[in-house]
Amino acid sequence: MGLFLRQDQPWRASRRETALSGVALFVVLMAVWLLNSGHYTPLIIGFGVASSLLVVFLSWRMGIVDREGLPVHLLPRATVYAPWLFKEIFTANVDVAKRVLTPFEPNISPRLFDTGVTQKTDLGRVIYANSITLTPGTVSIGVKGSYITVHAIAEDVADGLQEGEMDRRVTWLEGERR
Amino acid sequence: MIDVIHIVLFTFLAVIAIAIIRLRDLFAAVMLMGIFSLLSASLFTVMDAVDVAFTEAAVGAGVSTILMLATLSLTHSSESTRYARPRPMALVAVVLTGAALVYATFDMPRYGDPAAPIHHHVADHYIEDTDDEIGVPNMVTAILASYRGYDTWGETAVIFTACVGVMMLLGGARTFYRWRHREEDEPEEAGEAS
Amino acid sequence: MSGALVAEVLSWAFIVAGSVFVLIGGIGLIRLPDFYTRIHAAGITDTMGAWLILIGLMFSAGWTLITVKLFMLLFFLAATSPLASHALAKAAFLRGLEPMLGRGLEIEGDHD
Amino acid sequence: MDQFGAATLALLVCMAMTLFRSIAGPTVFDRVLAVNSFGTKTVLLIAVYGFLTGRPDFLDLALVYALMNFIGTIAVMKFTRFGDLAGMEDDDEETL
Repeated sequence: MGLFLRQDQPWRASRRETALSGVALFVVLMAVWLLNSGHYTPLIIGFGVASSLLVVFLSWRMGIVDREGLPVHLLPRATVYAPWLFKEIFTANVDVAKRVLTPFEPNISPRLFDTGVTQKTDLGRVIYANSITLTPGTVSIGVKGSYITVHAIAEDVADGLQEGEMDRRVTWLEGERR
Repeated sequence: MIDVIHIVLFTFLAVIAIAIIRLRDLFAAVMLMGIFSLLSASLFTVMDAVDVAFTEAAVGAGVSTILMLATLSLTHSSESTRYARPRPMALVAVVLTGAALVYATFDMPRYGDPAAPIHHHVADHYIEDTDDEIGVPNMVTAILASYRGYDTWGETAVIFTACVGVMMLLGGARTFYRWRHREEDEPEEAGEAS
Repeated sequence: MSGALVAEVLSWAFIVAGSVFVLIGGIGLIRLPDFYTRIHAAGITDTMGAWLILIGLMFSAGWTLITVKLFMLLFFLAATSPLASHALAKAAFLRGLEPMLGRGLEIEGDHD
Repeated sequence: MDQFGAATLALLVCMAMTLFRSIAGPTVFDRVLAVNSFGTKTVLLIAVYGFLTGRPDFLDLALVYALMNFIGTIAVMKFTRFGDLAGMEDDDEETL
Protein backbone atom coordinates (compact mmCIF):
# COMPACT_ATOMS: atom_id res chain seq x y z
CA MET A 1 0.00 0.00 0.00
CA GLY A 2 2.45 2.60 1.16
CA LEU A 3 4.90 1.30 -1.39
CA PHE A 4 4.11 3.85 -4.08
CA LEU A 5 2.91 6.75 -1.97
CA ARG A 6 6.25 8.15 -0.86
CA GLN A 7 6.87 10.32 -3.90
CA ASP A 8 5.79 13.68 -2.41
CA GLN A 9 8.41 14.20 0.26
CA PRO A 10 10.12 17.59 0.46
CA TRP A 11 13.71 16.51 -0.13
CA ARG A 12 12.86 14.72 -3.33
CA ALA A 13 13.98 15.91 -6.73
CA SER A 14 11.59 16.92 -9.48
CA ARG A 15 9.84 14.23 -11.47
CA ARG A 16 11.81 14.85 -14.66
CA GLU A 17 15.16 14.77 -12.89
CA THR A 18 14.17 11.57 -11.07
CA ALA A 19 13.16 9.90 -14.31
CA LEU A 20 16.37 10.88 -16.10
CA SER A 21 18.55 9.82 -13.19
CA GLY A 22 16.62 6.57 -12.86
CA VAL A 23 17.30 5.72 -16.49
CA ALA A 24 20.95 6.67 -16.10
CA LEU A 25 21.22 4.50 -12.97
CA PHE A 26 19.67 1.57 -14.82
CA VAL A 27 22.11 1.98 -17.71
CA VAL A 28 25.09 2.11 -15.35
CA LEU A 29 23.95 -0.93 -13.35
CA MET A 30 23.27 -2.91 -16.51
CA ALA A 31 26.71 -1.99 -17.89
CA VAL A 32 28.31 -3.19 -14.65
CA TRP A 33 26.37 -6.44 -14.89
CA LEU A 34 27.26 -7.09 -18.53
CA LEU A 35 30.93 -6.26 -18.07
CA ASN A 36 31.25 -8.41 -14.97
CA SER A 37 29.26 -11.41 -16.16
CA GLY A 38 30.87 -12.48 -19.40
CA HIS A 39 27.99 -14.93 -20.03
CA TYR A 40 25.52 -13.66 -22.59
CA THR A 41 22.58 -16.07 -22.58
CA PRO A 42 18.95 -14.87 -22.34
CA LEU A 43 18.57 -16.36 -18.83
CA ILE A 44 21.60 -14.59 -17.37
CA ILE A 45 20.86 -11.26 -19.07
CA GLY A 46 17.27 -11.58 -17.83
CA PHE A 47 18.57 -11.94 -14.28
CA GLY A 48 20.67 -8.82 -14.86
CA VAL A 49 17.70 -6.76 -16.06
CA ALA A 50 15.59 -7.98 -13.14
CA SER A 51 18.23 -7.12 -10.51
CA SER A 52 18.97 -3.73 -12.04
CA LEU A 53 15.28 -2.86 -12.08
CA LEU A 54 14.94 -3.99 -8.47
CA VAL A 55 17.87 -1.80 -7.40
CA VAL A 56 16.51 1.22 -9.29
CA PHE A 57 13.12 0.69 -7.67
CA LEU A 58 14.57 0.38 -4.18
CA SER A 59 16.75 3.48 -4.65
CA TRP A 60 13.77 5.40 -5.97
CA ARG A 61 11.74 4.35 -2.95
CA MET A 62 14.56 5.51 -0.67
CA GLY A 63 14.44 8.88 -2.43
CA ILE A 64 18.07 8.84 -3.54
CA VAL A 65 17.55 8.82 -7.31
CA ASP A 66 18.59 12.34 -8.27
CA ARG A 67 21.50 14.26 -9.77
CA GLU A 68 23.37 14.07 -6.50
CA GLY A 69 23.18 10.29 -6.38
CA LEU A 70 24.50 9.81 -9.89
CA PRO A 71 26.16 12.99 -11.11
CA VAL A 72 26.25 12.21 -14.81
CA HIS A 73 26.04 15.92 -15.64
CA LEU A 74 29.56 16.41 -14.24
CA LEU A 75 31.08 13.85 -16.58
CA PRO A 76 32.36 16.17 -19.34
CA ARG A 77 34.19 18.47 -16.93
CA ALA A 78 35.35 15.53 -14.81
CA THR A 79 37.39 14.30 -17.77
CA VAL A 80 39.41 17.51 -17.45
CA TYR A 81 39.51 17.52 -13.65
CA ALA A 82 40.53 13.85 -13.16
CA PRO A 83 43.92 14.02 -14.97
CA TRP A 84 44.85 17.16 -13.02
CA LEU A 85 43.86 15.40 -9.79
CA PHE A 86 45.94 12.34 -10.77
CA LYS A 87 48.97 14.52 -11.38
CA GLU A 88 48.42 16.28 -8.08
CA ILE A 89 48.04 12.96 -6.22
CA PHE A 90 51.22 11.65 -7.80
CA THR A 91 53.34 14.62 -6.75
CA ALA A 92 51.79 14.56 -3.28
CA ASN A 93 52.60 10.83 -3.00
CA VAL A 94 56.23 11.38 -3.88
CA ASP A 95 56.39 14.27 -1.42
CA VAL A 96 54.88 12.31 1.48
CA ALA A 97 57.01 9.27 0.63
CA LYS A 98 60.13 11.44 0.93
CA ARG A 99 58.92 12.76 4.28
CA VAL A 100 58.27 9.25 5.56
CA LEU A 101 61.66 7.99 4.45
CA THR A 102 63.70 10.87 5.89
CA PRO A 103 66.46 9.25 7.97
CA PHE A 104 66.42 9.34 11.78
CA GLU A 105 63.06 11.08 12.12
CA PRO A 106 60.16 11.58 9.69
CA ASN A 107 60.27 15.11 8.30
CA ILE A 108 56.82 16.22 9.41
CA SER A 109 55.22 19.17 11.15
CA PRO A 110 51.48 18.44 11.29
CA ARG A 111 49.01 21.30 10.99
CA LEU A 112 45.29 21.50 11.71
CA PHE A 113 43.44 24.35 10.01
CA ASP A 114 40.18 25.46 8.43
CA THR A 115 40.07 26.25 4.75
CA GLY A 116 37.23 28.06 3.04
CA VAL A 117 35.16 26.48 0.27
CA THR A 118 33.58 28.34 -2.64
CA GLN A 119 31.37 25.51 -3.93
CA LYS A 120 27.65 26.15 -3.81
CA THR A 121 26.23 22.64 -3.78
CA ASP A 122 26.72 19.84 -1.25
CA LEU A 123 27.92 17.66 -4.11
CA GLY A 124 30.70 20.12 -4.94
CA ARG A 125 31.78 20.28 -1.31
CA VAL A 126 31.84 16.49 -1.09
CA ILE A 127 34.00 16.30 -4.21
CA TYR A 128 36.36 18.92 -2.80
CA ALA A 129 36.61 17.23 0.61
CA ASN A 130 37.20 13.86 -1.04
CA SER A 131 39.86 15.31 -3.34
CA ILE A 132 41.61 16.72 -0.27
CA THR A 133 41.49 13.35 1.47
CA LEU A 134 42.54 11.45 -1.63
CA THR A 135 45.68 13.55 -1.88
CA PRO A 136 48.15 12.07 0.62
CA GLY A 137 49.42 14.68 3.05
CA THR A 138 46.02 16.26 3.60
CA VAL A 139 42.94 14.70 5.20
CA SER A 140 39.65 16.51 5.65
CA ILE A 141 38.29 15.78 9.09
CA GLY A 142 35.12 17.82 9.08
CA VAL A 143 32.90 19.68 6.64
CA LYS A 144 30.87 22.43 8.24
CA GLY A 145 29.04 25.09 6.29
CA SER A 146 31.50 27.08 4.20
CA TYR A 147 34.76 25.69 5.52
CA ILE A 148 36.53 22.36 5.79
CA THR A 149 38.74 21.33 8.69
CA VAL A 150 41.92 19.80 7.31
CA HIS A 151 44.82 17.94 8.88
CA ALA A 152 48.03 18.36 6.89
CA ILE A 153 51.24 16.45 7.41
CA ALA A 154 53.50 19.51 7.05
CA GLU A 155 53.39 23.26 6.91
CA ASP A 156 54.20 23.68 3.23
CA VAL A 157 51.58 21.06 2.30
CA ALA A 158 49.04 23.12 4.24
CA ASP A 159 50.16 26.31 2.50
CA GLY A 160 49.92 24.58 -0.87
CA LEU A 161 46.31 23.64 -0.20
CA GLN A 162 45.40 27.10 1.06
CA GLU A 163 46.55 28.68 -2.19
CA GLY A 164 43.22 27.31 -3.36
CA GLU A 165 43.90 25.93 -6.82
CA MET A 166 42.03 22.70 -6.04
CA ASP A 167 39.12 24.71 -4.63
CA ARG A 168 38.89 26.77 -7.84
CA ARG A 169 39.03 23.68 -10.02
CA VAL A 170 36.29 21.89 -8.10
CA THR A 171 34.10 25.01 -8.28
CA TRP A 172 34.67 25.04 -12.01
CA LEU A 173 33.85 21.32 -12.16
CA GLU A 174 30.61 21.92 -10.30
CA GLY A 175 29.46 24.35 -12.99
CA GLU A 176 26.99 27.21 -12.71
CA ARG A 177 23.66 25.44 -12.62
CA ARG A 178 21.86 24.89 -9.32
CA MET B 1 55.97 -18.99 -4.32
CA ILE B 2 52.52 -20.37 -3.52
CA ASP B 3 53.95 -22.22 -0.54
CA VAL B 4 55.53 -19.01 0.68
CA ILE B 5 52.14 -17.29 0.55
CA HIS B 6 50.54 -20.18 2.46
CA ILE B 7 53.19 -20.16 5.16
CA VAL B 8 53.17 -16.38 5.59
CA LEU B 9 49.38 -16.17 5.76
CA PHE B 10 49.21 -19.02 8.29
CA THR B 11 51.89 -17.30 10.38
CA PHE B 12 49.84 -14.10 10.35
CA LEU B 13 46.82 -16.11 11.49
CA ALA B 14 48.74 -17.56 14.41
CA VAL B 15 50.13 -14.15 15.38
CA ILE B 16 46.66 -12.58 15.34
CA ALA B 17 45.17 -15.45 17.33
CA ILE B 18 47.80 -15.02 20.05
CA ALA B 19 47.32 -11.25 20.03
CA ILE B 20 43.55 -11.65 20.42
CA ILE B 21 44.05 -13.91 23.43
CA ARG B 22 46.49 -11.52 25.07
CA LEU B 23 44.58 -8.27 24.48
CA ARG B 24 42.40 -6.96 27.31
CA ASP B 25 40.74 -4.30 25.18
CA LEU B 26 37.74 -6.05 23.64
CA PHE B 27 37.22 -3.45 20.92
CA ALA B 28 40.76 -4.06 19.70
CA ALA B 29 40.09 -7.80 19.85
CA VAL B 30 37.05 -7.35 17.61
CA MET B 31 39.14 -5.36 15.13
CA LEU B 32 41.73 -8.13 15.10
CA MET B 33 38.98 -10.68 14.52
CA GLY B 34 38.09 -8.65 11.42
CA ILE B 35 41.66 -9.02 10.19
CA PHE B 36 41.51 -12.71 11.09
CA SER B 37 38.45 -13.14 8.87
CA LEU B 38 40.08 -11.25 6.00
CA LEU B 39 43.13 -13.47 6.31
CA SER B 40 41.14 -16.70 6.39
CA ALA B 41 39.21 -15.48 3.37
CA SER B 42 42.50 -14.89 1.52
CA LEU B 43 43.60 -18.39 2.54
CA PHE B 44 40.36 -19.87 1.19
CA THR B 45 41.00 -18.01 -2.05
CA VAL B 46 44.56 -19.26 -2.24
CA MET B 47 43.24 -22.80 -1.71
CA ASP B 48 40.70 -22.39 -4.55
CA ALA B 49 37.61 -22.34 -2.31
CA VAL B 50 36.39 -19.10 -3.86
CA ASP B 51 32.75 -19.50 -2.82
CA VAL B 52 33.67 -20.14 0.81
CA ALA B 53 35.90 -17.08 0.64
CA PHE B 54 32.95 -14.98 -0.54
CA THR B 55 30.94 -16.12 2.46
CA GLU B 56 33.82 -15.59 4.86
CA ALA B 57 34.35 -12.05 3.59
CA ALA B 58 30.68 -11.15 3.89
CA VAL B 59 29.84 -12.94 7.13
CA GLY B 60 33.16 -13.05 8.94
CA ALA B 61 34.60 -9.65 8.16
CA GLY B 62 31.30 -7.85 7.73
CA VAL B 63 28.34 -9.11 9.69
CA SER B 64 29.99 -10.77 12.66
CA THR B 65 32.20 -7.71 13.31
CA ILE B 66 29.09 -5.57 13.40
CA LEU B 67 27.28 -8.00 15.70
CA MET B 68 30.21 -8.08 18.10
CA LEU B 69 30.45 -4.28 18.09
CA ALA B 70 26.73 -4.11 18.80
CA THR B 71 27.27 -6.44 21.74
CA LEU B 72 30.15 -4.30 22.96
CA SER B 73 28.04 -1.16 22.82
CA LEU B 74 25.61 -2.86 25.19
CA THR B 75 28.29 -4.14 27.57
CA HIS B 76 31.79 -3.03 28.56
CA SER B 77 34.60 -2.77 26.08
CA SER B 78 37.35 -4.11 28.30
CA GLU B 79 37.73 -7.61 29.62
CA SER B 80 37.37 -8.02 33.37
CA THR B 81 40.84 -8.86 34.64
CA ARG B 82 40.05 -11.62 37.04
CA TYR B 83 42.72 -14.23 36.51
CA ALA B 84 41.74 -17.81 37.14
CA ARG B 85 44.39 -19.93 38.79
CA PRO B 86 46.13 -22.26 36.35
CA ARG B 87 44.45 -25.62 35.84
CA PRO B 88 46.76 -28.31 34.49
CA MET B 89 43.92 -30.77 33.82
CA ALA B 90 42.26 -28.32 31.44
CA LEU B 91 45.50 -27.93 29.53
CA VAL B 92 45.88 -31.70 29.27
CA ALA B 93 42.29 -32.06 28.01
CA VAL B 94 42.80 -29.37 25.36
CA VAL B 95 46.11 -30.86 24.20
CA LEU B 96 44.60 -34.37 23.99
CA THR B 97 41.59 -33.17 22.01
CA GLY B 98 43.84 -31.25 19.65
CA ALA B 99 46.09 -34.25 19.19
CA ALA B 100 43.08 -36.46 18.44
CA LEU B 101 41.84 -33.99 15.84
CA VAL B 102 45.27 -33.74 14.21
CA TYR B 103 45.47 -37.57 14.22
CA ALA B 104 42.08 -37.72 12.51
CA THR B 105 43.34 -35.55 9.67
CA PHE B 106 45.78 -38.34 8.67
CA ASP B 107 42.77 -40.36 7.48
CA MET B 108 41.54 -37.52 5.30
CA PRO B 109 42.26 -37.65 1.58
CA ARG B 110 45.21 -35.61 0.36
CA TYR B 111 44.42 -31.92 -0.32
CA GLY B 112 43.07 -31.62 -3.85
CA ASP B 113 43.06 -35.39 -4.46
CA PRO B 114 40.70 -36.11 -7.39
CA ALA B 115 40.07 -39.67 -6.10
CA ALA B 116 38.66 -38.44 -2.79
CA PRO B 117 35.20 -39.84 -1.93
CA ILE B 118 33.67 -36.36 -1.80
CA HIS B 119 34.29 -36.02 -5.53
CA HIS B 120 32.52 -39.27 -6.45
CA HIS B 121 29.05 -39.15 -4.94
CA VAL B 122 26.89 -36.75 -6.95
CA ALA B 123 29.64 -34.35 -7.89
CA ASP B 124 30.21 -35.99 -11.28
CA HIS B 125 26.58 -35.53 -12.16
CA TYR B 126 26.67 -31.86 -11.16
CA ILE B 127 29.87 -31.21 -13.06
CA GLU B 128 28.69 -32.87 -16.25
CA ASP B 129 25.04 -31.88 -16.40
CA THR B 130 24.69 -28.50 -14.71
CA ASP B 131 25.13 -26.64 -17.95
CA ASP B 132 22.35 -28.57 -19.73
CA GLU B 133 19.95 -28.92 -16.84
CA ILE B 134 20.13 -25.49 -15.20
CA GLY B 135 22.09 -23.21 -17.50
CA VAL B 136 23.77 -21.21 -14.73
CA PRO B 137 27.52 -20.79 -15.25
CA ASN B 138 28.49 -21.02 -11.56
CA MET B 139 28.09 -24.62 -10.44
CA VAL B 140 27.88 -23.84 -6.73
CA THR B 141 25.08 -21.38 -7.39
CA ALA B 142 23.27 -23.99 -9.46
CA ILE B 143 23.54 -26.57 -6.68
CA LEU B 144 22.44 -24.18 -3.96
CA ALA B 145 19.65 -22.42 -5.80
CA SER B 146 18.32 -25.21 -7.99
CA TYR B 147 19.32 -28.77 -7.08
CA ARG B 148 18.93 -27.97 -3.39
CA GLY B 149 16.50 -25.12 -3.87
CA TYR B 150 14.05 -26.02 -1.09
CA ASP B 151 16.89 -26.53 1.35
CA THR B 152 18.31 -23.10 0.57
CA TRP B 153 14.85 -21.58 0.78
CA GLY B 154 14.43 -22.96 4.30
CA GLU B 155 17.88 -21.73 5.30
CA THR B 156 17.14 -18.27 4.00
CA ALA B 157 13.92 -18.17 6.01
CA VAL B 158 15.79 -19.21 9.15
CA ILE B 159 18.53 -16.61 8.62
CA PHE B 160 16.01 -13.89 7.88
CA THR B 161 14.08 -14.70 11.06
CA ALA B 162 17.26 -14.74 13.11
CA CYS B 163 18.33 -11.41 11.59
CA VAL B 164 15.01 -9.76 12.43
CA GLY B 165 15.21 -11.16 15.96
CA VAL B 166 18.74 -9.87 16.49
CA MET B 167 17.87 -6.43 15.15
CA MET B 168 14.86 -6.18 17.44
CA LEU B 169 16.90 -7.30 20.45
CA LEU B 170 19.92 -5.09 19.80
CA GLY B 171 18.85 -1.82 18.23
CA GLY B 172 15.14 -2.14 17.75
CA ALA B 173 13.79 -0.11 20.62
CA ARG B 174 15.97 2.93 20.09
CA THR B 175 15.55 2.98 16.34
CA PHE B 176 11.82 2.54 16.67
CA TYR B 177 11.65 5.42 19.15
CA ARG B 178 13.55 7.71 16.81
CA TRP B 179 11.34 6.71 13.96
CA ARG B 180 8.21 7.54 15.94
CA HIS B 181 9.72 10.80 17.07
CA ARG B 182 10.57 11.76 13.51
CA GLU B 183 7.05 11.04 12.28
CA GLU B 184 5.77 13.51 14.85
CA ASP B 185 8.30 16.17 13.92
CA GLU B 186 7.94 15.96 10.21
CA PRO B 187 4.98 18.29 9.56
CA GLU B 188 6.82 21.19 11.25
CA GLU B 189 9.99 20.68 9.24
CA ALA B 190 8.04 20.45 6.01
CA GLY B 191 6.25 23.68 6.92
CA GLU B 192 9.52 25.50 7.49
CA ALA B 193 11.04 24.24 4.27
CA SER B 194 8.23 25.31 1.99
CA MET C 1 55.74 -9.07 -30.87
CA SER C 2 57.27 -5.75 -29.89
CA GLY C 3 53.84 -4.59 -28.70
CA ALA C 4 53.70 -7.51 -26.29
CA LEU C 5 57.22 -6.71 -25.14
CA VAL C 6 56.30 -3.08 -24.48
CA ALA C 7 53.24 -4.21 -22.50
CA GLU C 8 55.39 -6.60 -20.48
CA VAL C 9 57.96 -3.90 -19.69
CA LEU C 10 55.25 -1.42 -18.74
CA SER C 11 53.59 -4.04 -16.56
CA TRP C 12 56.89 -4.67 -14.78
CA ALA C 13 57.56 -0.98 -14.29
CA PHE C 14 54.13 -0.14 -12.94
CA ILE C 15 53.89 -3.15 -10.63
CA VAL C 16 57.35 -2.62 -9.16
CA ALA C 17 56.67 1.10 -8.67
CA GLY C 18 53.36 0.24 -7.01
CA SER C 19 55.07 -2.28 -4.74
CA VAL C 20 57.56 0.37 -3.68
CA PHE C 21 54.74 2.77 -2.79
CA VAL C 22 52.93 -0.01 -0.90
CA LEU C 23 56.07 -0.66 1.10
CA ILE C 24 56.60 3.04 1.82
CA GLY C 25 53.01 3.22 3.06
CA GLY C 26 53.69 0.28 5.37
CA ILE C 27 56.88 1.86 6.67
CA GLY C 28 55.00 5.09 7.28
CA LEU C 29 52.31 3.21 9.17
CA ILE C 30 54.99 2.03 11.58
CA ARG C 31 57.25 5.07 11.65
CA LEU C 32 54.92 8.03 11.90
CA PRO C 33 54.22 9.24 15.42
CA ASP C 34 50.46 9.66 15.78
CA PHE C 35 47.15 8.49 14.37
CA TYR C 36 46.43 11.46 12.11
CA THR C 37 49.83 11.31 10.44
CA ARG C 38 49.46 7.55 9.96
CA ILE C 39 46.32 8.21 7.92
CA HIS C 40 48.55 9.96 5.38
CA ALA C 41 50.79 6.91 5.20
CA ALA C 42 47.81 4.62 4.68
CA GLY C 43 46.76 7.06 1.99
CA ILE C 44 49.96 6.36 0.05
CA THR C 45 49.16 2.64 -0.04
CA ASP C 46 45.52 3.28 -0.91
CA THR C 47 46.22 5.68 -3.77
CA MET C 48 49.49 5.29 -5.65
CA GLY C 49 50.37 1.82 -4.39
CA ALA C 50 47.04 0.25 -5.27
CA TRP C 51 46.57 2.19 -8.49
CA LEU C 52 50.01 1.51 -9.95
CA ILE C 53 49.73 -2.21 -9.19
CA LEU C 54 46.27 -2.38 -10.78
CA ILE C 55 47.47 -0.43 -13.85
CA GLY C 56 50.40 -2.83 -14.14
CA LEU C 57 47.99 -5.77 -14.00
CA MET C 58 45.93 -4.10 -16.73
CA PHE C 59 48.96 -3.95 -19.04
CA SER C 60 49.55 -7.61 -18.33
CA ALA C 61 45.93 -8.57 -19.06
CA GLY C 62 45.62 -6.73 -22.36
CA TRP C 63 42.31 -5.78 -23.96
CA THR C 64 39.97 -8.21 -22.21
CA LEU C 65 37.07 -8.12 -19.77
CA ILE C 66 39.67 -8.59 -17.05
CA THR C 67 41.01 -5.12 -17.76
CA VAL C 68 37.50 -3.75 -17.39
CA LYS C 69 37.17 -5.48 -14.02
CA LEU C 70 40.54 -4.13 -12.91
CA PHE C 71 39.43 -0.66 -13.93
CA MET C 72 36.23 -1.11 -11.92
CA LEU C 73 38.30 -2.23 -8.93
CA LEU C 74 40.47 0.86 -9.33
CA PHE C 75 37.40 3.06 -9.49
CA PHE C 76 35.85 1.50 -6.37
CA LEU C 77 39.08 1.83 -4.41
CA ALA C 78 39.50 5.45 -5.51
CA ALA C 79 35.91 6.26 -4.58
CA THR C 80 35.77 4.49 -1.23
CA SER C 81 39.21 4.95 0.32
CA PRO C 82 38.91 8.75 0.91
CA LEU C 83 35.45 8.27 2.42
CA ALA C 84 36.77 5.64 4.82
CA SER C 85 39.77 7.82 5.76
CA HIS C 86 37.52 10.82 6.28
CA ALA C 87 35.07 8.83 8.44
CA LEU C 88 37.98 7.55 10.53
CA ALA C 89 39.59 10.95 11.02
CA LYS C 90 36.27 12.61 11.78
CA ALA C 91 35.27 9.95 14.30
CA ALA C 92 38.65 10.20 16.02
CA PHE C 93 38.48 14.00 16.10
CA LEU C 94 34.95 14.07 17.48
CA ARG C 95 35.94 11.53 20.09
CA GLY C 96 38.52 14.05 21.27
CA LEU C 97 41.72 12.42 20.05
CA GLU C 98 44.16 15.33 19.97
CA PRO C 99 46.36 15.56 16.88
CA MET C 100 50.04 16.06 17.50
CA LEU C 101 50.92 19.42 15.99
CA GLY C 102 54.10 21.23 15.05
CA ARG C 103 57.52 19.70 15.28
CA GLY C 104 57.17 18.27 18.76
CA LEU C 105 57.86 14.68 17.86
CA GLU C 106 58.74 13.92 21.45
CA ILE C 107 55.17 14.49 22.68
CA GLU C 108 54.07 10.96 21.92
CA GLY C 109 57.32 9.13 21.61
CA ASP C 110 56.17 5.67 20.54
CA HIS C 111 58.11 5.82 17.28
CA ASP C 112 61.46 4.18 16.79
CA MET D 1 59.83 -15.12 -10.30
CA ASP D 2 58.05 -12.48 -12.26
CA GLN D 3 56.62 -9.07 -11.46
CA PHE D 4 53.58 -10.62 -9.77
CA GLY D 5 55.80 -12.49 -7.35
CA ALA D 6 57.58 -9.24 -6.49
CA ALA D 7 54.27 -7.49 -5.86
CA THR D 8 53.07 -10.43 -3.73
CA LEU D 9 56.19 -10.26 -1.57
CA ALA D 10 55.84 -6.49 -1.15
CA LEU D 11 52.19 -6.90 -0.16
CA LEU D 12 52.99 -9.64 2.35
CA VAL D 13 55.72 -7.53 3.96
CA CYS D 14 53.38 -4.55 4.11
CA MET D 15 50.66 -6.77 5.61
CA ALA D 16 53.09 -7.72 8.37
CA MET D 17 53.74 -4.04 9.09
CA THR D 18 50.01 -3.32 9.19
CA LEU D 19 49.58 -6.27 11.51
CA PHE D 20 52.18 -4.78 13.82
CA ARG D 21 50.27 -1.51 13.88
CA SER D 22 46.96 -3.27 14.54
CA ILE D 23 48.43 -5.10 17.53
CA ALA D 24 50.58 -2.28 18.90
CA GLY D 25 48.41 0.68 17.90
CA PRO D 26 47.91 2.76 21.02
CA THR D 27 44.45 4.06 20.18
CA VAL D 28 41.33 2.34 18.94
CA PHE D 29 41.44 4.34 15.73
CA ASP D 30 44.93 3.10 14.88
CA ARG D 31 43.52 -0.39 14.92
CA VAL D 32 40.55 0.51 12.73
CA LEU D 33 42.92 2.23 10.32
CA ALA D 34 45.05 -0.92 10.30
CA VAL D 35 42.02 -3.11 9.57
CA ASN D 36 40.98 -0.84 6.71
CA SER D 37 44.48 -0.75 5.31
CA PHE D 38 44.78 -4.51 5.71
CA GLY D 39 41.56 -4.91 3.74
CA THR D 40 42.96 -2.86 0.85
CA LYS D 41 46.07 -5.02 0.83
CA THR D 42 43.95 -8.18 0.85
CA VAL D 43 42.11 -6.90 -2.21
CA LEU D 44 45.40 -6.24 -3.97
CA LEU D 45 46.85 -9.58 -2.88
CA ILE D 46 43.89 -11.49 -4.31
CA ALA D 47 44.05 -9.54 -7.57
CA VAL D 48 47.79 -10.16 -7.91
CA TYR D 49 47.46 -13.80 -6.83
CA GLY D 50 45.06 -14.46 -9.69
CA PHE D 51 47.70 -13.27 -12.15
CA LEU D 52 50.45 -15.14 -10.32
CA THR D 53 48.69 -18.46 -10.87
CA GLY D 54 47.58 -17.52 -14.38
CA ARG D 55 43.86 -17.56 -13.56
CA PRO D 56 42.68 -13.96 -13.15
CA ASP D 57 39.12 -15.06 -12.32
CA PHE D 58 39.50 -14.09 -8.69
CA LEU D 59 38.94 -10.43 -9.53
CA ASP D 60 35.25 -10.75 -8.72
CA LEU D 61 36.24 -11.68 -5.22
CA ALA D 62 38.57 -8.69 -5.04
CA LEU D 63 35.69 -6.43 -6.11
CA VAL D 64 33.44 -7.83 -3.38
CA TYR D 65 36.20 -7.38 -0.81
CA ALA D 66 36.79 -3.77 -1.82
CA LEU D 67 33.12 -2.96 -1.25
CA MET D 68 32.82 -5.05 1.94
CA ASN D 69 35.89 -3.39 3.39
CA PHE D 70 34.43 0.06 2.83
CA ILE D 71 31.03 -0.83 4.29
CA GLY D 72 32.73 -2.47 7.26
CA THR D 73 34.83 0.61 8.03
CA ILE D 74 31.84 2.93 7.80
CA ALA D 75 29.80 0.62 10.04
CA VAL D 76 32.59 0.45 12.63
CA MET D 77 32.90 4.24 12.60
CA LYS D 78 29.16 4.66 13.08
CA PHE D 79 29.35 2.29 16.01
CA THR D 80 32.22 4.07 17.67
CA ARG D 81 30.39 7.38 17.30
CA PHE D 82 26.78 6.47 17.99
CA GLY D 83 26.79 2.92 19.34
CA ASP D 84 24.08 2.19 16.83
CA LEU D 85 23.89 1.74 13.07
CA ALA D 86 20.81 3.94 12.82
CA GLY D 87 22.37 6.89 14.61
CA MET D 88 22.56 9.89 12.36
CA GLU D 89 20.20 12.69 13.29
CA ASP D 90 21.60 13.37 16.74
CA ASP D 91 24.41 15.69 15.84
CA ASP D 92 23.56 16.95 12.40
CA GLU D 93 23.99 20.56 13.43
CA GLU D 94 27.38 20.35 15.06
CA THR D 95 29.18 18.06 12.66
CA LEU D 96 27.76 18.21 9.15
